[in-house]
Amino acid sequence: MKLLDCPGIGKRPISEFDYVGAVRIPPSDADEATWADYVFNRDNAPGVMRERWYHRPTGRWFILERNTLTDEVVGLVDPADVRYKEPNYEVPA
Amino acid sequence: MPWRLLKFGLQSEHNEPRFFPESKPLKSHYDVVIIGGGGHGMACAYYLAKEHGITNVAVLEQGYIGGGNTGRNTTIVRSNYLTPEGVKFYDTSVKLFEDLADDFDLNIFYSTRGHFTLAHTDSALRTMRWRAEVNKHQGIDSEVVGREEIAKEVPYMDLDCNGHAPVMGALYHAPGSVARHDAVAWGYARGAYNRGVEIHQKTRVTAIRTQGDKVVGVDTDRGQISCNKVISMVAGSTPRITEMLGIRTPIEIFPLQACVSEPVKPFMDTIVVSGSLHVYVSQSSRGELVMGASVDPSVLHSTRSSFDFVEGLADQMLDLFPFMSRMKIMRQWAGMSDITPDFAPIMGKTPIDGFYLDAGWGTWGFKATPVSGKTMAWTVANDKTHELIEPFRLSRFADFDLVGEKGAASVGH
Amino acid sequence: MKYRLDPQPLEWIDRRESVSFRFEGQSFSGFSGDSLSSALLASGQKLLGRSFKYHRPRGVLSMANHDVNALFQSDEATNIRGDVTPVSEGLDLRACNVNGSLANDKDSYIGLLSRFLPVGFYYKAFHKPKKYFPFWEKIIREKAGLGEISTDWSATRQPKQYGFCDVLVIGAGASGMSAALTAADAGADVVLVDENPHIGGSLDYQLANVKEAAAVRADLKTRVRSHAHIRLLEGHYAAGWYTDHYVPLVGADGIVKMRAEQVIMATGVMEQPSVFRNNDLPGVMLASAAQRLITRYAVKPGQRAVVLTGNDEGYRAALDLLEAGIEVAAVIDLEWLDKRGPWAEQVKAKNIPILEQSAIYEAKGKDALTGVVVGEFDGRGCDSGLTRKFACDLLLMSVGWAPASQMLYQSGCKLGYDKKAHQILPRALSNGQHACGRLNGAFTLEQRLADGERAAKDAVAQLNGESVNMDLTLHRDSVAHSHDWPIIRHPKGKNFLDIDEDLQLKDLINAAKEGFDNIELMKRFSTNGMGPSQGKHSNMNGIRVLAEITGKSIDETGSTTARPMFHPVPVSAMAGRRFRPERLTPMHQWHLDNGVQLMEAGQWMRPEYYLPVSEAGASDAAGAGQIDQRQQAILQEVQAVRSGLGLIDVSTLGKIEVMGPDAARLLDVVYTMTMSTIKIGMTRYALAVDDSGVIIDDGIVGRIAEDRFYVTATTSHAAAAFRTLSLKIQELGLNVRLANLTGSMAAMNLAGPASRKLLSGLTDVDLSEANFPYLGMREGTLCGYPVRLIRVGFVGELGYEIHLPAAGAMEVWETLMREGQSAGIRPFGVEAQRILRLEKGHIIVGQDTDGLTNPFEANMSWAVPLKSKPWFTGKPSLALLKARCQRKLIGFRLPQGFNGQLPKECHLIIENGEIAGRITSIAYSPSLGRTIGLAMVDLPLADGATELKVRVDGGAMVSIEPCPTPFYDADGARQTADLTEVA
Amino acid sequence: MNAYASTDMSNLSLSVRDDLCGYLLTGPESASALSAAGLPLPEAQLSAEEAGEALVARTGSDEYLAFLPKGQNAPACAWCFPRADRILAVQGEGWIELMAQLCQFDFRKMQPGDWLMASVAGVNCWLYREQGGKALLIGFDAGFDHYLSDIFHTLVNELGGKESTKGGAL
Repeated sequence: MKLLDCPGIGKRPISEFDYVGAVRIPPSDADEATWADYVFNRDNAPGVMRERWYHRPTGRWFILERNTLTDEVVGLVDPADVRYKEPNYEVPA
Repeated sequence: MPWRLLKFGLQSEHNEPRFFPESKPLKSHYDVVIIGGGGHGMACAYYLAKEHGITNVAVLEQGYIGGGNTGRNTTIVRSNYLTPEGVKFYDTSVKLFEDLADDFDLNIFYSTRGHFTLAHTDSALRTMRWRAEVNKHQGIDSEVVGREEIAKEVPYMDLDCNGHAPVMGALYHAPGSVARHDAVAWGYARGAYNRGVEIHQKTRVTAIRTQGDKVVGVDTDRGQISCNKVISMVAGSTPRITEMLGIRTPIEIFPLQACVSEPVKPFMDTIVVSGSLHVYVSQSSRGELVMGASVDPSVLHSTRSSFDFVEGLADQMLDLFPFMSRMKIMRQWAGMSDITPDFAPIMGKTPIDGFYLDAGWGTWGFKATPVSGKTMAWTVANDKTHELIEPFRLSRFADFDLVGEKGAASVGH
Repeated sequence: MKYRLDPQPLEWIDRRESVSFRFEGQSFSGFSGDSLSSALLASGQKLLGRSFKYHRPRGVLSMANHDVNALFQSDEATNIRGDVTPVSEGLDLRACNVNGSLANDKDSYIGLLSRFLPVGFYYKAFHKPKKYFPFWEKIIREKAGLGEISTDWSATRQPKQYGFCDVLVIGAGASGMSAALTAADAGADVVLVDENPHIGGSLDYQLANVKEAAAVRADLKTRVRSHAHIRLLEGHYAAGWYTDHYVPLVGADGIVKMRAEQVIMATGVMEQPSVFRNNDLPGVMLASAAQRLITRYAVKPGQRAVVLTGNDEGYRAALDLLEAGIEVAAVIDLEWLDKRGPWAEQVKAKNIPILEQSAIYEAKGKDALTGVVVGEFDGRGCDSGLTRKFACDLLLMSVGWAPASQMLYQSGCKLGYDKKAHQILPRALSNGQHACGRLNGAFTLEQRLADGERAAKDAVAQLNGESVNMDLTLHRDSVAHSHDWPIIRHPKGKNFLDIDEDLQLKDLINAAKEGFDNIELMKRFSTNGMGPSQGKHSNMNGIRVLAEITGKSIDETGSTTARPMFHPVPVSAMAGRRFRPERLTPMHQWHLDNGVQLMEAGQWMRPEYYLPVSEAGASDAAGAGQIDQRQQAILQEVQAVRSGLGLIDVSTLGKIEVMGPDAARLLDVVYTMTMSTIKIGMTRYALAVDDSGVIIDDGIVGRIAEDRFYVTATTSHAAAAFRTLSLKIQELGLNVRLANLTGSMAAMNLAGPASRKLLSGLTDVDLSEANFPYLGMREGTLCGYPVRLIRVGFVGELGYEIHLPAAGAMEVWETLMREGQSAGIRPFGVEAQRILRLEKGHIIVGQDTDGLTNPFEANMSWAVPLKSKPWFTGKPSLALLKARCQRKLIGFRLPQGFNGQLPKECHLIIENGEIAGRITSIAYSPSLGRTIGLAMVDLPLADGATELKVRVDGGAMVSIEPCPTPFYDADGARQTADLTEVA
Repeated sequence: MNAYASTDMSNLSLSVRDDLCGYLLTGPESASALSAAGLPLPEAQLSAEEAGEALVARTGSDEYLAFLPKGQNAPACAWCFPRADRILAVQGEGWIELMAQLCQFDFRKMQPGDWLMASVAGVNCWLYREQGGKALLIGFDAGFDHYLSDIFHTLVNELGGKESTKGGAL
């Protein structure tokens, strides 16, 4: 059982977390193709990904950098670095 | 005593022909290159040669034949899917499976056992009826059965699940079968090899060369090849291939684990699957219970095993089969499932001319081996997407036209 | 004939306690501490089993659970491993997979047919003609499998335990004990584990008669047992290595799941057999097996022995046999004497004939070994012309070792073949992983002790975060302890490579000939190493044979993936204690006392319907079938709500307080409709879709203050709803606080025309229509408790959803039930609620919608403000999907008094032979006196049709009449609601 | 099957702390509301402090859980919500071995005064070791009371303690 080492809670078993997937930021003024790419396509090759993990017992979020080939957690991401505003979107006429 | 065994006895020397070619250098050009030497890759090569007379073909396998997901699944063959397009596709596969042993002259132990998908809630039972109705509409033998019919066929199962989420009914799919997965890949490989196809193991594709948006060749760790048609049939390794061409797909790779028990005398003649308990089980011809569950919760490009998988499986199994507590788990392994948002594959042409995709096989790839080989061979031969796999085109996501295989979302009241 | 030796200094048996058991119908006895195999051998029973394929007679091979020759079953258990299962009083055992009895197995003729059953024969036959395959398959399946099971066995479960330590040492032999002591002396918290019931390993059974070892052994054992920093776990094997040094230790009474910082593998080596004709006869065993029998169980493995050796250890075994009073007829050395050490000198000094450069060409005997044929051996083959015979009933094989390195591979370590040592040795270890002792090529006692110390020092350094330049070769022996080709061909075969799977040498050669010439394909086609011992005594020889055939090196040939488990793990231990979290509402006890029929909703138990005690008794007597009784109760509950008063427990709903300056902005992002415009004291329907526009949940948002909202979500989506809200807060950096009140607040819905009247007498809230309009939300007190009242419309009657802290719930519920008697109040459950909401045409997410349904298909385009709202989750997708709506949810009804076959949910709508939709909800509506429902129907059919055909069970077609919804109280006068609501 | 040094299991016992009422305080005013009620303010997040019979844990930048003796009124603060926690207390040397079957945490490292939030037998719980090592408190949503109390009773019975009577969830 893999351990995730997170600030404040230390090393906790992965079974206490929900994996919510890679950080994805919705594009602004997206045309149909760009928006469909955002909704469905993924950066799916093995490599270091920034992922969101939710620790259920504390209700806390952690953004970890994990190598999806070796399963090693190689870094922690400050949520402020991936913050975004509601994208604007005009409904095409 | 079948006469074939008599022949073995009377020969002084064991002179069975090779299944697969000796290792040979790569030629500089092939008409078609198939990446991936698993069941799908070998089937495609087989049908290209057999039905389209295209034999200047190379199957490139980075490991060994059938070493990917082909050798790691729990060998179930069925067609009781939800969408009409899914049901037609898998039913074609089941029909092809039934004749493979004759086509190959190889016993793939295709054994029709009947397949129960258990429903533990009324919302699950509704989905079973939906699948049964769509199946029957296509002439496929699937029916919702109640506890009594289940008890008749699987008398040793505790329908009350030890008092927690009892079984309310099931989708019974009589044609549900199991087959020896390795033998399927070996049969197709031998059939392709005997028709002139080259099979290269321990040969890894490192790049796909294009001019403009047209394929012109492939680089491997054993040399360069020129070719105008390349098919990617690598399931769990698909993202590494599509990345070479900058093709974006919704595929995500999750480990899918399975395990076997120590072999015991056969007692289980049918296949039992429980959606909500996330377990499925059948007994192989060697006497081992082959068991699996759902994919791991997070992305990982690896076939490592985890202990919590077998713990969870053992715990849930005991609610259905109490006596199993005195059996032992002998071995566990994992495959890499290429999961798509709508639980349907991605097949056919791509934006790159001459590059074809056979991917998105999640947990439903083995049962599609024959039909995927056949339709992909037709698609490559005609450079036109075969109508059976039209609904599984890559562009469906950009068109917001997903396949409805996910069915009733697990959300229930 | 006496098989039990005099007391041995290190024996495990307790001679004061004899234990009797039955085997194959005969009674036997052993001592407490005997294993089944040792007790049987001690009574002269050499024949322990029959082989899997040819049903050949089999006896002890490894005595270490590295083979399954001794595999028994009883009425209570199956696949019992004789080598390592202790005797226990009253056991009644029989052999596995025999046809008749062990003594005369009717299937033993199969051995004679082996010419007709070459490797992979079952792929080449039985499949033509197709219809006969099931006949052959039945025969093959009956012959397959080992022990029998009984499907009547009850479930047994053994509790599991989490364990933690700094350094986990696996294997308590010389190097393991040395490592554990070194680490513990350095202050580390050490756990030392060994699969045997007693520590010592090969320090005991191999060096029992070596004087220098005695002092070392005594010292190590006393210090290990008494060290404050060492916890000793005997009788536990490590099932496998899992991520982050997570190692399950499996014992007879359960599993300890050990989490370590550092792991030291001191698991030793597994002795490998030599391959020669009839090398599987009872009486032919590994040298270490004989040593285990003598030292642990004081059992005499034979009377007159021959020892085949390719290393010093063979001579040690010969000396041990002599020590135990067993005659040694000859020692057959694959190489030459001057390669050997002092033990060989001692054997020579005892005038034991030593044949150099010789090998066993063939073992003789029908059901047990009677003699051997020895031939000259040039390192690659045996000259069948120049042979000598020896009569003997015991043949020891000491030709080499394979490392017990499965867990090194699992943790990502790199191993490679050392041409000098003829053994696969560790080359590069992954972080926190260490290996020492014979596993690492350290064979002499001094080397094992030193290597244990070295590994422990490396582990402690890594534990303290120091960098370590690890030199694994420091204490490796310069002399090889394994022969690189102990494999002798024989024209008549029966020279077994995998004793479990009955695989002869020619089977591997033929497999390679057929193209299965890499290690993974060879394994799968031949099944080498696929048996219950998973290749422990066959993988190494298999690699050597393939390398020889292909001319590649051992490293190039590679090895198959080492997968958990090291030994098969009982499901009872794996499953552990049964945890099924179950969540009850605060009013649960009342429900139980009032005839509730419960249903499971996720972890919650919810009232489905009630069989009021008084009536239940009555209707039982009237013999109404269980189903009618259920249906009758549900309809009565519906009528109670419609005509008078009903009360339903909805405490399972998600309940979330959303507070802070950005609260409205958060809700605008998460839900499709605009929440920032809700007036204080009012609520709005909250529809949630995902990025692709698919409906995932719905609920209600009520505004308490400018910066404070109260949000409800469906039972099954409550946790996900809270998680989504907290995710958006972080993603957008919003200044909002959340409180998950799902369990802290109870909730009940008082619905029915009499609800306002009843409530007004119990609360200080002004219930007048003016002050408390439909969809309003008011706070106040009820029976003295702080409450929130919400006028919701899900069931379509005048009603109030009452939310309050759980502490007051039972009292409020009982008060309402008591005070409501005069209005005919009745508790109602989920089933009645489904009918009530259906009469109003409200959807249930997950039933009327599926994994792809968007709001336009669910007839809820009013909930998708594409124009007026700048942004909400899924907006761009919905903007695209609006114009591509392919199907629509419509209402339908059946004629009044319809008595045909009723359609069911998910029956299909068929239009000129094609599927055109499905029924999503259907139920008899007592309020309308006819069956009504919802159906998802393809467009354009859904818009225009006046009649639709449904295919019901059995294939008959039933026609249904589309009609507008809501079916009941269309203008909502009864609740003055114009929007649909969900409780 | 026991990776723990042998301890005296006979004094293992389970009791219920229904003398405490839980409150969730969140938002900028929560700290001042606690101080106003004379309650301690734990300095680090995910830490707790006792004051007399009361216990206060800090679970966020400005979020606190306060457990006050029955009858003591709630801290005065707009965003303060009553919680329906069930609190069990485990006493006796064997508490570590008991918890080792339920929660993947090295309880040998849990000192008096330590606050932990983890999954216990599949239920999200908070755990607090009382000062002076009196007892380990385990708090969870009261909806799981029937389920978790059953499990703790079974384990205390099995591992040799006294007090508990109810049947097991095995």
